[in-house]
Amino acid sequence: MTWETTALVIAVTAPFVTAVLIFALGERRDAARSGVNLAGAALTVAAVVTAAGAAVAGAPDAYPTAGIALLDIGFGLRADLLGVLFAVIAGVLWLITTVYAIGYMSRASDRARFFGFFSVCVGSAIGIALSANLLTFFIFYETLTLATYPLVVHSGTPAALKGGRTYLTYALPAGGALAVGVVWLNLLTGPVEFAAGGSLDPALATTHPGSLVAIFALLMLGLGVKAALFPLHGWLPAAMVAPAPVSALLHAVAVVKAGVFGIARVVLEVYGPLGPELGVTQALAVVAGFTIIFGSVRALAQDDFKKRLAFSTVAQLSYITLGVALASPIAVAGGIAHLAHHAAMKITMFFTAGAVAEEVKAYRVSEFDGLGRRMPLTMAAFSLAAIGIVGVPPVAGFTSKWLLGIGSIDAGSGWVIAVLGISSVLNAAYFFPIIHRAWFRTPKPEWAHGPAAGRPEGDMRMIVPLVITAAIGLAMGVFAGMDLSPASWAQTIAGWEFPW
Amino acid sequence: MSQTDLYTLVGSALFVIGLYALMTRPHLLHKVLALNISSSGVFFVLVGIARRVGGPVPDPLPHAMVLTGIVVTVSSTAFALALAKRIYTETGTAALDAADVDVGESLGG
Amino acid sequence: MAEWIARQLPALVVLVPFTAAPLAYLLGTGFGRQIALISALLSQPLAILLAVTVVREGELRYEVGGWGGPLGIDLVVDGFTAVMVLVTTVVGLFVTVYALGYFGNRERYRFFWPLWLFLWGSLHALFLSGDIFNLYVCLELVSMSAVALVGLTLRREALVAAMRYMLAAILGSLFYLLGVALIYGAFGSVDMQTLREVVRSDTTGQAALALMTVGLVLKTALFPLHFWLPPAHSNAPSPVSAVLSALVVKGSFYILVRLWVDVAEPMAFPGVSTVLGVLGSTAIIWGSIQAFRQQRLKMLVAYSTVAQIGYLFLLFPLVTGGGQAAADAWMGGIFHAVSHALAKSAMFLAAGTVLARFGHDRIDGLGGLSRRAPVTAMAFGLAGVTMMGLPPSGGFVAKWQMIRASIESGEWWWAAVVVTGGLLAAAYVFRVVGPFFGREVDDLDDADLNAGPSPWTMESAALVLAIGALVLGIVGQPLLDLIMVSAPALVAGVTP
Amino acid sequence: MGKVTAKSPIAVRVAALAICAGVGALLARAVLAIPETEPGLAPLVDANLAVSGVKNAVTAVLLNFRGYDTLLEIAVLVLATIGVLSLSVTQTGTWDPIAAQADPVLSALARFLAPVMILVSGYLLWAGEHAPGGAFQAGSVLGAAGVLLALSGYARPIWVSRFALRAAISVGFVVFLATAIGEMLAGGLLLEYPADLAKTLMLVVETWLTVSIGAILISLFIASASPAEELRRRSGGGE
Repeated sequence: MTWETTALVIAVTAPFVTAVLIFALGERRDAARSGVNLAGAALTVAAVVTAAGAAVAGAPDAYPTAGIALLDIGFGLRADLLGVLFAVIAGVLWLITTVYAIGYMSRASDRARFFGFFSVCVGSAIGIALSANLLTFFIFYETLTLATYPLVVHSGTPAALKGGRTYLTYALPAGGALAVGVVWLNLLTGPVEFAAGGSLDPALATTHPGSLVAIFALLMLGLGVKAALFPLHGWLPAAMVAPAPVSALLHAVAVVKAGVFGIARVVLEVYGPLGPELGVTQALAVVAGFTIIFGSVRALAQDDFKKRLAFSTVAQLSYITLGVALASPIAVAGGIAHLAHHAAMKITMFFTAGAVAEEVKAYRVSEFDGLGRRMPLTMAAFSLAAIGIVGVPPVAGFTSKWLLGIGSIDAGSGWVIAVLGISSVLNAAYFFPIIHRAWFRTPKPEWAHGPAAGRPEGDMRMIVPLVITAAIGLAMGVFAGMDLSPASWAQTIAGWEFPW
Repeated sequence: MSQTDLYTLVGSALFVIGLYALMTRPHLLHKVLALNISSSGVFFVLVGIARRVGGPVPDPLPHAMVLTGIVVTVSSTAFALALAKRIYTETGTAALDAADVDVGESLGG
Repeated sequence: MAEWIARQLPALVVLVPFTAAPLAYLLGTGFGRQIALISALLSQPLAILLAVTVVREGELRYEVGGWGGPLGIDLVVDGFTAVMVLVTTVVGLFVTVYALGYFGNRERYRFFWPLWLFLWGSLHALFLSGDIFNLYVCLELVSMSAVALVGLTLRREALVAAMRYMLAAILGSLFYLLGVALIYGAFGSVDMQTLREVVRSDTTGQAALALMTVGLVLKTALFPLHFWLPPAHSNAPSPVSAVLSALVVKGSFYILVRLWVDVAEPMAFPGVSTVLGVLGSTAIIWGSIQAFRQQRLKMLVAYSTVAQIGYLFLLFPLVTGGGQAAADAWMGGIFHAVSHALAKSAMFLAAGTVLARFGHDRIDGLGGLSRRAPVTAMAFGLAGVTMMGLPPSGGFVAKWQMIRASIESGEWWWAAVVVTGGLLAAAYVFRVVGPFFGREVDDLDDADLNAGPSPWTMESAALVLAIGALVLGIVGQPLLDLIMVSAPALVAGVTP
Repeated sequence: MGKVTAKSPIAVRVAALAICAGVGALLARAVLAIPETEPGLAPLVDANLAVSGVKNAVTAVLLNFRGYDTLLEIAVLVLATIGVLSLSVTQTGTWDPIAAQADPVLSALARFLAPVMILVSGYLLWAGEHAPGGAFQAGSVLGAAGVLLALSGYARPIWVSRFALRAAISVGFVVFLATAIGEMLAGGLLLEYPADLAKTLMLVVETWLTVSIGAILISLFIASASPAEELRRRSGGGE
């Protein structure tokens, strides 16, 4: 086994091993657990980065791979460019979130269970990123579904259990649809490996067009739930009962992006040119476009801060889906770049929600008046992220939207420009009032003079991570032109994806 | 009608009679007896089959099977009876369902 | 020595538990425990060796008495046999370890050890037997030891459940024996290998097969003949429940598969396999709905067995057509039997721990279990993943193969049943597991203040089995390969 | 004491009748279709009888050709006994002599019959080699003798200890197993009797089986008996 392959295997297994150790350590050994967790996360990041380095060096046809025999497809891992991009995002943000979560959960109960399942989720997300074929992808995808459940219901309140039920009601039938789709596709074509430019035999478009369309529909049904495509998005706002680190890493990054990442794999690396030929990607683009507008409008009406963020996520995820569906290298680059950009910005916002809720017990937007005085760093980071999502340069969101816009013209889908425009206005309409309230409204009397003298504005284990993620978001935008920035990485990937 | 036919038909009839009693008789003792009748039916069929060899000496294999079957049946009958008796001791009745016990008499014994 | 073991391997697999059983009875309680553990440990290498040998050398045939079929009785080991012996041995080991903690040294339960060893040996004998009359004796051994184990607590409900089980089991055996008699009458042999050549689809042959099928279906508790299973499986002591649901019902299923797919394949009529498939599908739906409606945990798990048995019967319609679909259905059905065995025993053992520690198993009273008994809650939850058939569990691989087979054979409705069944399983599993994460309820007070936490052996036995079922979906390929070793012609795609 | 109804509801009976009619018709058709002459395995048994170690074909099948069936069948018997013991109130199988009404006539009869029965049992055991008979017949007579003794109050001394009971019940199966394993150790297969020793070994096995079967039958009888105090209670407490 080469060094790169070892790194690939470690990247996927380290979080699971971490989880087992956390469960084994039990509830009371907090220090040991935190140590194991941080060490596991750091090891994962190191492994992912190593694998990523190998992927960059080996592209497009010397990626590190590993696997064992299973069914006729095999359980296979591969570090390709698209995969390691997602894996790096998940790994790095996990490390940061762990620090945040140790602070956030310091007074909560059932910490072993929480951190254990959290690690399983991250491991599944990285597994999803590094899956070499559809079977392996599906295995990690469903593991993620299950491992998320205990986190959604973590508080154990009736509301949490209800949110958990809602989540499963969406996620499990979706898994069933995905399973049938995957089996059927494997039968039709033989083992479905992911390959840049699509792995399906082009002849199938003429011999089995009906089956291919039906399979695509089944796959999108399965992946669309996690990607929160309308009308499969309903679980995401309901899942906001989860603790903040869960909302931040899982419901802004790992889980939901597993869905869009899967869509990207299927559209780009399975169907490839067959997608536009069969007309299925066009349909997907329309659904994504509608979801963007729909999510943004719903976000406007939410007073609950986390719910507003959740609906914003619904809309933003569809940017990625839309970019992938547009069948233009530039749009695809925009979509994939947004995968990274949105991750950094939205995690910052959810970190904010958690920090604010813990520190000043504010949960609703209407309670945010003058919060900028009380928690200046936090709200500054939030404002930066919000501006980025709206698409104001130079923060990251601008770059991806820019690429999406150009890509849509390139793909001959001018209507997308209108969607992007309307959505940006709506984004501004639901985020700027928060910024306005935080900085320009009169604060509550006890907030007027900032944090108590000599005390920080909150638990620094929570503040520092959100400042870092905001900075990452900014950096991704400012340095978008540099070689290994997500934007240029995405463009490289998009280049490979379109040999046709 | 050959000897084989006679035995196998009688055996079949016994099997069915036992089956009917098993299904309709609520009393556990009746049920156990019903199964015994059914198993006798099966043994009859086997004995009948053993006669088909043609010669004066019947086929030893079905006979051996019957002997084995009898021991197995005796064992399971003994066990079933012990079970029925224990149920009677514990519940005061020898039926599976309380519905099969005549109303008017106390269940407690 | 090694050569001797290799030669005598099939006999040794049967003899180890059968020798241990009378010794455990003879030497009494204290020794019974140790003998059971020794037998369980000795069986492990033998079962593994058996599987390895089959993979290396193909079908093994051991002529008991040196006569060989059809005069004598052969022990036959192909991939299917080896897999069933392996899963019996593994589940058996952990059930034994669990039972050591569960029954302790209590004199009242001294009969558990010999009865359990007899049951274990009988299962091995059943899986290895190549003779349909010998299988009748094995069936009776399995049933009687199982019934005796159900009644072990001497509680009223358990005794009545045992009686119901006993009557159904004897009747099933008699139907089977009558079929054997007719087979011998018509074809002059009870040796499976000989029968494979001579069996014809004539009046007697069809009637014989019909009778045997009814008897075995009754013993396997396929809907609508499942009436005896839920009370027996839920009222038995939990280690026994685990064995019953995990292994015993699969014994009669095993014979059914042997008969239909292997021996009497020439007379396979599609009508019957469709009926079995439809009954299986009904069992999946009906059993799952009933499971969801139960108030007691062990009843829920027992009805889950009724449902999961249904999947096994989808094998029949799916193999009928032969070809790749048959091979996939074969692998899927047997793999399901294996993963269900691991997961279901884990569930019953976990339920037993709950019952032993908190004195009840009302589902409403299990809120907050993941805090009070995290290992047990985890074991139950992980086993639930297999019930739902989600990856990475073994249940997933089984369902994958079944869905494959149904798409391949063009009978997509079986796939619909498989998926629906998974979702229904999710409903009943999460009905239990959901509240584990909820607020603690007062009902979770230790029943006996001196009881304290359960012995770690009990909790970890359940967890290990559940983890085994879970990772089977990733590391299960060797098992799938083993299942296909010397598979019946219909399944292996070879025309004789 | 609840009395069990004699019959099921009419609907159950009609359904049962329908099922039985169906099964009966199927069976009748099937048995009549059995070929008139089908030698089965009889020729094969005949051909190998000479090397089986016994002269009686049924015994040869039971003990040699299909000895494995018989081994498992003994297991059934031992198993059932353990099962019955696990259900008996005393769970030991020891006889409570107070329960036995010491009837002088019965007692005298037993004293006369028991030795004869034991003798008959021995004969049956020995005869099994060449004529109908064998361990089961012998064991049954032995068991009957034991039951008779038990009923007449003599059984008590037989079961000097629980271990003796357990030993008597399991000795046949254990010896059978030991023989089978011994044959394997000697280089043969399971239950493969060396031709020269076949007769001796089978006789040893049969003898111990007779003892066990007798003991088992007695235990089955005794274990099911109600304990003395329950008998007294039921008969109204009077003695």
